Amino acid sequence: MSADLSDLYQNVILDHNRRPRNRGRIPTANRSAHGDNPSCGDQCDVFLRLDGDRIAEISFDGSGCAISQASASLMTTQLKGKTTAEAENLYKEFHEIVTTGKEPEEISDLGAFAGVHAFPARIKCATLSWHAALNALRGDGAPATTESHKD
Amino acid sequence: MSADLSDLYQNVILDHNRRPRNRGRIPTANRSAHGDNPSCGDQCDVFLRLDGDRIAEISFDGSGCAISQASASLMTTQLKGKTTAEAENLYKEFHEIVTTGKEPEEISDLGAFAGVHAFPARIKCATLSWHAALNALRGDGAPATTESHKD
Amino acid sequence: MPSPWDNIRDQFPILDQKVNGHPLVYLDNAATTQKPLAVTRALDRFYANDNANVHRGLHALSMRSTDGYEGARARVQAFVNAEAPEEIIFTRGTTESINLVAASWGSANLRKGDVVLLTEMEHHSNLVPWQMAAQRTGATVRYVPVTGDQGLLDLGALDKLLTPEVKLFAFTHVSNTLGTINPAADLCARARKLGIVTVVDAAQSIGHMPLDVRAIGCDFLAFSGHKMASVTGIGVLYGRRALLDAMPPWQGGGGMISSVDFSGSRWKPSPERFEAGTPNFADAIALGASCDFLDLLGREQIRLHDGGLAKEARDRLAELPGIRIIGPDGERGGLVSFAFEGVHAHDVVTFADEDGIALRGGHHCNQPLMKKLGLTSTVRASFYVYNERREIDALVASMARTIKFFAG
Amino acid sequence: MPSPWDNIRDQFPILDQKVNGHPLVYLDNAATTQKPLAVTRALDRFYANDNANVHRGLHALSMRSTDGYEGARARVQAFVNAEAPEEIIFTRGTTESINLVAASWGSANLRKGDVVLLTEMEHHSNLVPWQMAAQRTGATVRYVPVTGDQGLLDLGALDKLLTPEVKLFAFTHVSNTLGTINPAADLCARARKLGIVTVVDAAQSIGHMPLDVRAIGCDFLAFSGHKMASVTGIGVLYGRRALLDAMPPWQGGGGMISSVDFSGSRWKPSPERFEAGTPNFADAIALGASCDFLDLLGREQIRLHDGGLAKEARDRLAELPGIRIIGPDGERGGLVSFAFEGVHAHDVVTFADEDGIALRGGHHCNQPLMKKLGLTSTVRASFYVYNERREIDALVASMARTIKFFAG
Ligand SMILES: Cc1ncc(COP(=O)(O)O)c(C=O)c1O
Ligand SMILES: Cc1ncc(COP(=O)(O)O)c(C=O)c1O
Repeated sequence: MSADLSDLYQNVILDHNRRPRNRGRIPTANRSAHGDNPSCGDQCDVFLRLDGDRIAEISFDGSGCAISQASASLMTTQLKGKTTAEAENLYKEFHEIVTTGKEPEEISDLGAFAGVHAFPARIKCATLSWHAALNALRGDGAPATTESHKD
Repeated sequence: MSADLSDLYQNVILDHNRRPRNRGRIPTANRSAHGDNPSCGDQCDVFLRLDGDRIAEISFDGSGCAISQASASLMTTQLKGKTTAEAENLYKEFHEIVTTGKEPEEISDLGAFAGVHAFPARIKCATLSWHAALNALRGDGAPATTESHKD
Repeated sequence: MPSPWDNIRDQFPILDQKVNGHPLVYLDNAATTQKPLAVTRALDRFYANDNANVHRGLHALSMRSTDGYEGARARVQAFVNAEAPEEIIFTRGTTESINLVAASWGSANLRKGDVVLLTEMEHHSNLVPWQMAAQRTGATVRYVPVTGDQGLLDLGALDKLLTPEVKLFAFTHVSNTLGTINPAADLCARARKLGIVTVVDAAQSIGHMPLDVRAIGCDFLAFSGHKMASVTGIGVLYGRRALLDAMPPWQGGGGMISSVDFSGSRWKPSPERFEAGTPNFADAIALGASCDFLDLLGREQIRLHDGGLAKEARDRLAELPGIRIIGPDGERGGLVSFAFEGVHAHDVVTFADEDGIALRGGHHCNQPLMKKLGLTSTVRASFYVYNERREIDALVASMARTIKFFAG
Repeated sequence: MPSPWDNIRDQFPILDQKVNGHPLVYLDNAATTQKPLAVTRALDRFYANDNANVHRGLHALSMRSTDGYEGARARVQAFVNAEAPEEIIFTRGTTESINLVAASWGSANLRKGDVVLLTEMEHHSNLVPWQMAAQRTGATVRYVPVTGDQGLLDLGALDKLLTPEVKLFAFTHVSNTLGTINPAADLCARARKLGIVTVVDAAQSIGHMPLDVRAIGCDFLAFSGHKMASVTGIGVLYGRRALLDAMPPWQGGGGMISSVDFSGSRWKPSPERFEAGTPNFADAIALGASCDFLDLLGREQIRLHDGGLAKEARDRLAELPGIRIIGPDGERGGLVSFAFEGVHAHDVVTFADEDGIALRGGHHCNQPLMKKLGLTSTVRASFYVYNERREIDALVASMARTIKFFAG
């Protein structure tokens, strides 16, 4: 396997893909949003329970490639317990990682996604669940689609 | 001037173009039809007085290139006094002359149009007035257009 | 005697390249085929010698262009055995052809209460235009069911669905996802008995097998040049002349009117009525060259070649663990779709690309069918005249490697 | 420093031929321009290296194709100075672009009692689509008058015509018959003050002068590749994003929907919403190469070159007996139209062809204007970047010979 491809399919990603964390609908959710990537057919629903400004619980459901499933799974582990502002910042960091390949400043599993930047067509796969989560947080419930923002 | 072009613009044609015969509307007409050549914008109205099955009088009006004007003028001189069947036959002969360049069997001014066959785009110009005349004769008054028959 | 098949890959210089260090294995032909030199050179020659706008032109280049364009129409007419060149309308592709029928024929003929019958295996391009036409006119869309993974039309259900409210029946000749070859002549005959207008989507058949509109007995038939060894940007709507002449124009503009004044217009007959504006005459001429190229190879031979490779690929892939193969066991068009348990199609395609193999993964513009099959996507390998057996070896090896990786 | 103008004719091998024994003098550029090698070679290179269907593709060729296609969109965006690539929709040409607006924007926004304002100098392609939209919606079409043979818009009348019922104002930037250059920015400003949507037909300006949609301030702008040194089959609709995003789709099919099921569909945003089916991506890439070619020559220099030749031709033709020249005395686009007393345009064009000169004669898809001017047709000579002064000599000599012949 080429260096690029093994960067894309890192162990962290394969692990989250095989054993997704926080998958399914949480019954106590008070926010949710749907995201889709119309070109691929990938789908992602994010459910969360917001406690004040803090994400008390979060889960996802959906279908898609290993990158999108692992990204959604990892995202739930990263966002749990964060405030809205912290979540927005984390997404900014994640976005930079997947578009530039830059490693995160502090050691973090997000770094597993640095290999995505060499596969521009897959950036959408990695960011889909994040878009849905941010929409759910912003509470506008609008469906997220990777077609209207360029990543 | 090349042989082809002087064949196209023969003296007979130039003469009919400069001094068209039977131009204008005959007041006693009992049949008429309109023809157009939408690609060129050429227009031709043919008026005739049918006496029994015989063309007692015939005239044309319209605008177009030298070929179309001369053809209309010459046609009126040829069709006057003819029966419907004779007119149809004369058109068949004329059609063969302009599409193949074959000279007419008997000496006739129609032969002046033999040069048209070397200019396929101009065949429509030569046949427009004939189509209108035949439509008028057939009495269906349908506008003739050179787009629906291939010449 | 040398056969045009002998050095066929020399006609396709694009195939002679490496992708990620491996020789390119192009198996995405159902999305678009590659173009032979015979076609791209015809295009170059046209631009280098004859290019001028068609119609209304009396100078030498314009007459040559017009002859070339109308010659291409006559060539396509012969290729599909239409009765007259006026039955051939040049469009951008299958999608535009179907939209033309849905908009023009649809607006003139569909009413509230009418039914447009489709099948569950239609490409979005033969589905969405009818949904839109139905919405505009108040008509309803119904679907002939597809029977499970074999992907055949339920012909028993068809006869029940062919009710008097059905005004039009549109179906694909070959499914771009299943590979199913529908019995087009039989379907058209059943519809015609009831006076139902038929539309055949020939996008996946035109380049791969003999096709005769009179033998099929359809009223309309649509296809794209880019899927039959021709260039992008050109396609065809065949329509029976009696229907075309009764249809209102769709787009307005230069070339399609017989007279205009400030208060209104009169239309020319077909095909001009449906070709508003400067047509894509250069690419139409290239399409004529593609017809020559395919006839030289022999369309029956192409059918055997492409279908044979697809069948062989199917049989060999079927031995892989965890694979689910979609489409008929019997005769199929030149493609095979499949899915692996636990590995998403996009990951498979990305791994194949590493091996230089071009596949397509996704819903193939066939979302409703995917839902019905309980899939979100499949991997598709599709074949054309330049593909070879050894490329099936490469495909199977790559698939084996991928499932092994994901099985971990 | 060598200028790209120095050996410009080497870029156009088609010009190096004889027609009827004379060197070809191609003066039919308003109908279609010739294509430089820089463009046809870009097309060849694409087909020989990168061709694959765009979007949804995850293999190397498909990614290259997609990058090329979206790169062409960004190139065109820069060429017309649009704000975002999403404002550039690829179509077959000007005619299809205008039909898209008339069908989509028109169906969503025009009502009985509304007025669509055009001008008396519109090409059929910017006239017939509006007549058809008006007929569908109950709106009315009105026309800004043209003032006699000078062929200028009656700007006094315009202000009276810009009434509250007017919902849309569509006009040509440069007239293909008169050569008039309309003050597009001023016209759009007057309309915008009243909230009227503007459509600019840039078919005859885009290849001949600098053009900036933000400086013009229009809502939509349409043009064709084949009139700007690019290939046939590709064109552009520019639309302001806010308007595009509020418009319903026009054609349905693959690529433009975000989800479909058997009961209905959701649409993607612009530009995908308006690009149903496989787009003409190869020719779009060629269009990008044309933008490069024209920018290398310099669009201001092109304006001076083409307009200069047209003006000079006008002045020299004016000395011929019995000539009537149409269009403005002052600045004009790169073309000149004229008629001779007693000699029909088609005879003139046939004689010119004998001398190797390609002209256009007829109504130039401008019948209503012709009627108003009391003409059935004119002869038109139109210039492009490869034309030279000596070609005006040939033109004038040929015209003199023709009128002498017919004067007998
Ligand atoms: C002013 C004008 N508008 C529109 C058109 C139509 O362009 P196309 O035929 O490329 O669609 C033309 C050219 O024919 C034109 O000159
Ligand atoms: C069965 C079928 N119909 C229609 C289409 C649409 O063709 P195009 O995108 O060339 O318009 C395709 C290909 O994408 C197809 O496979």
